[in-house]
Amino acid sequence: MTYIAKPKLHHPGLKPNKLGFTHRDYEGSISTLCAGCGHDSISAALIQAAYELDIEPYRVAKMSGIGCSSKTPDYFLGNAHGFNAVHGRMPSVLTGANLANRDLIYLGVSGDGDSASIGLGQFAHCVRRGVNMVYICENNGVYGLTKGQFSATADKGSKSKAGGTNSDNPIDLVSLALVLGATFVARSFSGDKKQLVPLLKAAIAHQGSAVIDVISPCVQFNNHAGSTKSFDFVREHNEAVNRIDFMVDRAPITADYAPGTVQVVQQHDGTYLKLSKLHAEYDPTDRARAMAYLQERHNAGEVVTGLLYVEEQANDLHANLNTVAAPLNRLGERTLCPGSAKLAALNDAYR
Amino acid sequence: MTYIAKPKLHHPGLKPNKLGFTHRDYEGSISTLCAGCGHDSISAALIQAAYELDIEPYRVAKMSGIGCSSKTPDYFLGNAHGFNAVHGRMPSVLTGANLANRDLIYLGVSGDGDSASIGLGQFAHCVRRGVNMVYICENNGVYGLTKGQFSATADKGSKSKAGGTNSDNPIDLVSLALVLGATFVARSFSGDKKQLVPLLKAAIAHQGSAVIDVISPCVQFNNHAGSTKSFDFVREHNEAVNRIDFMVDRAPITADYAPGTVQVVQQHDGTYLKLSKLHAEYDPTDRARAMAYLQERHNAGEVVTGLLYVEEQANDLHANLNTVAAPLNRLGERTLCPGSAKLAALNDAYR
Amino acid sequence: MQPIAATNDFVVKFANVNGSGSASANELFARSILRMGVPVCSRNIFPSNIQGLPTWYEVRVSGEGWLGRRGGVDLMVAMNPQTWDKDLAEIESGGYLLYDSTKPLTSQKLRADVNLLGVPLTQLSNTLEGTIPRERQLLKNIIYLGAVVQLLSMHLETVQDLITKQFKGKDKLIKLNFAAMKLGYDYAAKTLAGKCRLKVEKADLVGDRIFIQGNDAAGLGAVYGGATVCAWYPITPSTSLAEAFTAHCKTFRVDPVTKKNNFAIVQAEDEIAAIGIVIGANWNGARAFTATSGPGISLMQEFFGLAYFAEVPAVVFDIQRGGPSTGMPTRTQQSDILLAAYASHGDTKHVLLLPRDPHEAFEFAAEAFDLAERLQTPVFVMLDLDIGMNDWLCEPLSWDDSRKYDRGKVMSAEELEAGTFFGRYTDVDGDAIPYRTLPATHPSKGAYFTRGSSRNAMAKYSEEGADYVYNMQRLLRKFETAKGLVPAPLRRDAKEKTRYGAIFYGSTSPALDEALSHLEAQGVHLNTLRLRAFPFGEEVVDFVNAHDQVFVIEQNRDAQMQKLMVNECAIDPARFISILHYDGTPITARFIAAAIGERMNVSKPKAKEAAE
Amino acid sequence: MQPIAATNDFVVKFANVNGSGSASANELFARSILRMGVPVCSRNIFPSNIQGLPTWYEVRVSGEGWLGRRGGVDLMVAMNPQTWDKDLAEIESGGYLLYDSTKPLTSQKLRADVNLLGVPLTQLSNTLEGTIPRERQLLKNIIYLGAVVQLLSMHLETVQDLITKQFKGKDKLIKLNFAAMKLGYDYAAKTLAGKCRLKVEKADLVGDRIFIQGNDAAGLGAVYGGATVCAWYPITPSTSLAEAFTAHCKTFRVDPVTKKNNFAIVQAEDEIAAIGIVIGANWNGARAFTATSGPGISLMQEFFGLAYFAEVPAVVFDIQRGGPSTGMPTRTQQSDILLAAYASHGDTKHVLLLPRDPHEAFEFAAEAFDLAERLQTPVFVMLDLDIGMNDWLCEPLSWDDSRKYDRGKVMSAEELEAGTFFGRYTDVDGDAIPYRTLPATHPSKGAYFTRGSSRNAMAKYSEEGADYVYNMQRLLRKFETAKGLVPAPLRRDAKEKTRYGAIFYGSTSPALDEALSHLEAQGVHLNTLRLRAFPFGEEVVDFVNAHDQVFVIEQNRDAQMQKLMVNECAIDPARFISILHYDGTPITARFIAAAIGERMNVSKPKAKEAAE
Ligand SMILES: Cc1ncc(C[n+]2csc(CCOP(=O)(O)OP(=O)(O)O)c2C)c(N)n1
Ligand SMILES: Cc1ncc(C[n+]2csc(CCOP(=O)(O)OP(=O)(O)O)c2C)c(N)n1
Ligand code: SF4
Ligand code: SF4
Ligand SMILES: [Mg+2]
Ligand SMILES: [Mg+2]
Repeated sequence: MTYIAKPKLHHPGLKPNKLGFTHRDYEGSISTLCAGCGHDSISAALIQAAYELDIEPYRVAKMSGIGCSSKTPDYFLGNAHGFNAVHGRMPSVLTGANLANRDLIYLGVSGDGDSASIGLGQFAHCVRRGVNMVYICENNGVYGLTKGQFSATADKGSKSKAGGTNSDNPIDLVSLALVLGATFVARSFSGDKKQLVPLLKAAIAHQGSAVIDVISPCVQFNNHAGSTKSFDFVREHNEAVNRIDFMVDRAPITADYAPGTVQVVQQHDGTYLKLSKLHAEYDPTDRARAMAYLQERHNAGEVVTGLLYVEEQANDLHANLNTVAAPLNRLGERTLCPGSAKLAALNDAYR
Repeated sequence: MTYIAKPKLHHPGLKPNKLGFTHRDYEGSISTLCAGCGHDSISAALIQAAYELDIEPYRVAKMSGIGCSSKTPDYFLGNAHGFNAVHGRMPSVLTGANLANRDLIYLGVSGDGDSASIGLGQFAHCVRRGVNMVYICENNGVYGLTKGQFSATADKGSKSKAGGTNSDNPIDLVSLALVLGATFVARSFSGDKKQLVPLLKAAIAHQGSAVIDVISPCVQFNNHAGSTKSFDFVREHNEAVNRIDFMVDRAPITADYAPGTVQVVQQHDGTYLKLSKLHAEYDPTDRARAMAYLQERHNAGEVVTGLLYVEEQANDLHANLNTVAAPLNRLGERTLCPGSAKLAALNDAYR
Repeated sequence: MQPIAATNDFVVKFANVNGSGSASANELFARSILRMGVPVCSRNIFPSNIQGLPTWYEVRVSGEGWLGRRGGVDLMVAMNPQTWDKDLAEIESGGYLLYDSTKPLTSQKLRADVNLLGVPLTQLSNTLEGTIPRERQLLKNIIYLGAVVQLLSMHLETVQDLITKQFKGKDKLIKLNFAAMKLGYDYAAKTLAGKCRLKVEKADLVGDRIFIQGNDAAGLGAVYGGATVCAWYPITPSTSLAEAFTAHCKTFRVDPVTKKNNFAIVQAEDEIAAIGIVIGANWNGARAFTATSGPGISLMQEFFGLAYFAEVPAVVFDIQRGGPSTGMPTRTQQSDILLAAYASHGDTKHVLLLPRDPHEAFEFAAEAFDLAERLQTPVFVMLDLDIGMNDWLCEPLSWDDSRKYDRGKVMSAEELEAGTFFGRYTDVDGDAIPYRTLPATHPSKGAYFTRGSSRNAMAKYSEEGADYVYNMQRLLRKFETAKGLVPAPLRRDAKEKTRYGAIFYGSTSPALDEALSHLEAQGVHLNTLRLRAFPFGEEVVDFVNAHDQVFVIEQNRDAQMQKLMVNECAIDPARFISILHYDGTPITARFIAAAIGERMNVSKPKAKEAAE
Repeated sequence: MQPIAATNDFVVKFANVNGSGSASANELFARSILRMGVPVCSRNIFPSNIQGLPTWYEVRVSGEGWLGRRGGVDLMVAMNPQTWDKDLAEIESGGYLLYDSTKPLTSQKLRADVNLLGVPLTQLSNTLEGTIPRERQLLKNIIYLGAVVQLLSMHLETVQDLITKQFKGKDKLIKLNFAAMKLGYDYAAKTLAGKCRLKVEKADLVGDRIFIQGNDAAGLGAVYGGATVCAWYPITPSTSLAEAFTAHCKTFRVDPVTKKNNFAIVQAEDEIAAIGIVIGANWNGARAFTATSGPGISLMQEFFGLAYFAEVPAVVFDIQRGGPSTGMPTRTQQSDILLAAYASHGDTKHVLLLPRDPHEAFEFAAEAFDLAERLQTPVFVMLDLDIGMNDWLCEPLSWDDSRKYDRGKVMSAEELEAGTFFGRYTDVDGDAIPYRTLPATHPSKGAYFTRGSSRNAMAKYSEEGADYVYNMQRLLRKFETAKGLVPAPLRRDAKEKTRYGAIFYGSTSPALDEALSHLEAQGVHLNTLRLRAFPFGEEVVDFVNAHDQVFVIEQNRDAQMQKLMVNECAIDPARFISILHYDGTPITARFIAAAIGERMNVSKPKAKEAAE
């Protein structure tokens, strides 16, 4: 039995979406994060994206690790199950959940410590397997919940609030995702909802490993001068390569745009993304050049954002494993248990 | 007290190096690997490189994880200490050893399972910290010691001996090392000693994280048709971008070479590498383009080998930590213990 | 010195070099004897290496049906020069040594009380036409097999039948093997006639029993138990369990129409990811498991604590090997008991199942999934290398088609829709087992947040001491409930009344059965209790109270199971006497009988094997 | 209802919101009382969160010098509306509640037996000129401090001195704080005169004791102990230990001339890497350590087994918190005892040190490095959040300059050159501790291969059962040697002869001391044994044998230390009675006295706190 969720009664003011849900139906419990924390803006963007995509709120599984960022799944989509796993291990738990039921939308929410420090190995392997998910790293360059130590994404030379300087090379999750074969790779900024929401929508529509690195300043421990993850720094150095204008089910007519200003990408699920190019030469379907470009711009001190790479015909782990269409968690005893007769025959083979 | 190792008496036939050691002084116990295993050729190349560099055999620390490849440190430099740690964790053990005594040469020997599967996180973080070492991955695309399952470096579509096909994206340790800021990155082939020995020598001379991915076929489980790690496949698809002709202490005169055919690189320790370019356009000092190039050639089915990237002025972890010149394991009590007087003063601060 | 004369009661050991292809020939030998209706047990002793190191295959022929290792060797087939001395030393006085006599014995050690059986294997193999060296190398194994078959007066046909079956279709190979067999057989008949007094005599003592490895049976049990997700990382001796599951899934779980898989198997990047996948899948309602060994159990610790505290089902097969650390990867031990029972930091307790052989491995494997879902907690199936990777003669596998999976307390959409109360960590039924919901069950009811941090009965985050204590005490009560659900220990009383008891578990069982009969023969009577699971029910306490002294026989150094009994049943340790065998080889009847006999002052030579 | 009247013997609790800057004001309060010569103990109860959740600071003023939590509150400073009800409920009958009376109390619960002390904090703070809202928010804390200082008749000057010291140089800040203080002080003097009968009276009861956190002391101990390498991964409550080590190194370990560091600190990517670095550094002859908590101990399991089996020194500080899993990250517990003692798969045993307070934390920290190198094995210093993250009043730290580090059995180049026998795993001295060499000691002698797999006494790889058993039995004997080296348990006998004993350890100590005196007052006498390390020496067995019943007081659910004693000393569990407190708050004297009293049938109300 499947349901179409029944929207609750709402203040007339709230505008319902196609399924009749209002924004409020996508909210969760009240955030316990610091006032002004970038992570809360990302939660808001997720709520917005889910609302605009007319997703049934409960058909989402919210997975996370440990950290301030990993607490956020409690603060959106209150009607969806959530799993706050152990530190750095969300990717494996998400993979398992996804294997058990391929029909849900999997949102993996993590932090830079959770993903790039302790969780780097799991992040990498989850991505290279093409698990169908949206992996969101709420990247503030520090361990917020443990009070502001550098994480592995902190830039070399970046200053800590305590005054220390980071001397290790930073781990750029976006470059990593590209090297590992992620089929949807983007970077955004918690302070730029106009860019973030469409990216999240496109990522959710993407049927494969979608990785979004969202710079999300920690107002408590990493929003000072000398930090490369502060609101000011990111605003000043943000270089968007493109902007997703809309996502539709039919190929949009692009004739009326100046050549080289628009790019249309069709995703596996059939939807089309219309991208306005902000950097004429940037092509988000060329993995090799994307990697080189990111490296160059990073050296130039820029924070490159936008849809950095998308593979039009992505495959996910279930395709590779050739699993049945029905969710494995719904298969009944009759499908699963070969029964006594087969066993009797099998015994002979062992005699 | 420091020694100059006393060479043993040898058959007149064996030619001694500058320190008076013969090839035999760099050997270890007899290999227990399969006849024809690529790993044994790498051990031989290491012995050759150490002999040619006139290294004091005992001033090396041989670190490894678990696997056939990780067994090999037992088979070379018998007068050096070795540490066969646990699976995938050699990088951290090597880092600790290096912190304790910066004066030794650290050889990290690992396998593709050890480095790219279970050990990916440690590999990545060890490299990004710039630990001064030579990290050698003896890459055969399978778990040899556990009888031939695919490892994380197995190419997508590659066939297993049992007939299975790998469906995950491969992890390319070379691209990864580049993304992570390794300051010396190379790839070679166990079957090409002429290329491998000079690379190992240059890597040992390099004062930072040197990563060498050596394709090393597993004759037992991954040397069949359909494997992209077989001797035949690598021989056919090997594309060397350059060749290290020699390493000297003074800048070599390159005037007499056709322009664009030779490149000279000076390393931190002062040594110069003379590279013959095999691909005129390839520049091993440009990280961004190296990444793009590798990606493109890999898509074209090539196995790119040679010195892929080198940073002329590399820094190592000790430089970043500003540690004293003397090895920490030699510091005496007088340097380490502040003593009772200081403690008495300190007590006051807690009253 | 009298040559040993024995019929259907002796031990043959093959000493080979690994990678030389001896395995199939040796197994052929064992199976042939079974075909002759005589019980055998076989054990493969192999190195942690792929080629060139020593490997042994030990076959015990026992008309009486003893399936444990006996200890000692009556006929040694010494094909490995490296281990000649060691192999020679192991032979019983009056025993036999078969060797390659192509070159005369010169430097080799010899023993006056050991009878030499020389067969010029190399020379004979060279007479095989149209073969290349590598083939001849392999066929040498078949040649010595032929000789052994003759020396033990076995049926040549039986062996030939098996060869024909094995190489079905490959006629050239069959002919070649037959030829090789015959070379050895004829040579022995001609030149060694009457030299060997060991004999296999046709009998009918095997019945419908099967010859199977524990990992194979357990993998099959997981298929029957309804596992759909398997995540694993290769490690000896557990690898073959995941591989068996894969093979059986390909046979039984591929949709005949769509050719799609009703299962998902992921070779994870390591053990931490493997257990993470298993927990994620179970959380989402699929039966999922992993198989590993000691090092994996160590790495999975943090996740075990999460599953225990957040109450997520999980099934873990621990094929125990010699620890600590990398230890002895290809040797057997029962030394992960305490780490599994108390896995992870903080106060935890976990369910362990203790199968005695492949038959029980199959049953407990299937059972484990019911228990994990019923109790919403990890369940460990504690196998070891001996059961897992050796072929055991055991009862055929059986399945009751009327049996239904117990999916535990999972709330349906209908129940939620009907407004049935749902509080994730509330003890509604008084058995301390709460109800759970699966993701996306109902649009607006039943969603909750799973976490490893403290929470109240309604699964809301809480740092209140009282909320924390409520859950911790409920978890204790849940463990009490588990006592009534896990397989109970089995008691067997001696013929005569006795004040002495023995407790044992797992792969120790066959050796113990035999040791008991030896002891009985010497007038030593013991009642026994075979543990089959942790937590322990009242039976354990009752058994101990019913005896003055209880021997606890284990294959580890620190008497881990005994400690667990003392801890959990508040038993006075003074009641126990530990009998510990932990050198990595399977425990033997001789060792047990000697160790117990000694302590009961029965004069009997102490067994060679290492122990405390 | 009589208002509570007490001098130098009461409990004040501040209920705040975290991130509101109350910490420094509250600590100022505690230190001021110490300055007045009156002992205090303080405990910080904070959430696993950065801003906006409840946090408490509890200060016990005790002229008698009791340093454990007492339980109950006499004066509650209720600054957090979220927790008003809970806070109100905690107040003793006749106790006091100080609150912000700017707005009249309307909806709030009240209690007839609790005396209200209203201070219009917000209103008063608004009168502070030239301040921005955020500053006024912070200064509110100083205002209530001023009021409390007046109500408890404390010396205003003492507090002012501390403020001056704290803000040295920042005159504007000092003036502002003085002004705020005065606002609260004067308001209380004017409107609440005589309302509060709690009093702090100058005394001379503190002596030369210091007020310090265990993690700070342990970090300093590591510096004195000669640690040069620290690898760690942030986790509450251990983070401040690594941070303290860093700070002290910057003070004491930077070369005055070259400005280079005589230390190396790496914030690793996770706990597995941290312990790997520690093992690598120790293997190479540097004293190295890590600091972590439960989850880290779980993740490090595999490496602990390697260090145990390969015999590599390592020092691990486990600052225990509420488990299992993520559990209660900001609460205290003693629940990693079993996991640490038997860490890793296979048969293992590890050395544990059990400091009672920051003073011992300093001593044992330094001691741990000697033990680790002497025994060539991991040594765990088992702290907990209560000791680690709270300021404790304890004896000043001291160091004997004549003391020399014990670097253990390390062979020198000279010895090797002289041809002294070296066999890495050979028991030369009969104490089962082998000799080791450091890498690059000698050009041609003493090199060996370190591995976690089985080997013989000469460190050569071996799969021989006998070689394996030799090392495993030697490891057991080495653990026997350890018994003579670790800090012995301390016995203290009651005034009167008694058949009852009590065993305890770590942070339970101060509460237990107090409980004993309560019980004594009721005629209940107990001899006590304070454990300071594992393995246990004979003292434990002797102590238990000397009593009919022994209470074991622990801060965990499963009586982990009691299990360890039963296991390792073969003691009949019936001799023990466990007193368990595990709701995450530090155990109190009231709880212990009540729990023991109850079992000894002394009529006494059972304490509120959760326990078994
Ligand atoms: C195994 C383990 N180690 C350490 C911790 C402590 N810890 C909690 S959150 C965290 C880091 C969080 O950083 P990040 O992922 O960047 O999240 P943020 O708080 O910055 O959003 C750490 C180290 C833990 N919970 N578990
Ligand atoms: C924690 C742990 N998991 C699994 C194993 C089993 N194991 C031993 S070697 C190995 C893989 C080795 O592969 P690789 O590193 O590629 O080395 P190779 O043998 O191919 O040279 C595995 C999985 C182990 N020893 N430890
Ligand atoms: S500490 Fe930083 S990351 Fe955590 S909630 Fe506060 S602002 Fe956000
Ligand atoms: S199995 Fe493969 S990797 Fe291992 S030794 Fe043999 S050939 Fe080499
Ligand atoms: Mg962060
Ligand atoms: Mg490999």
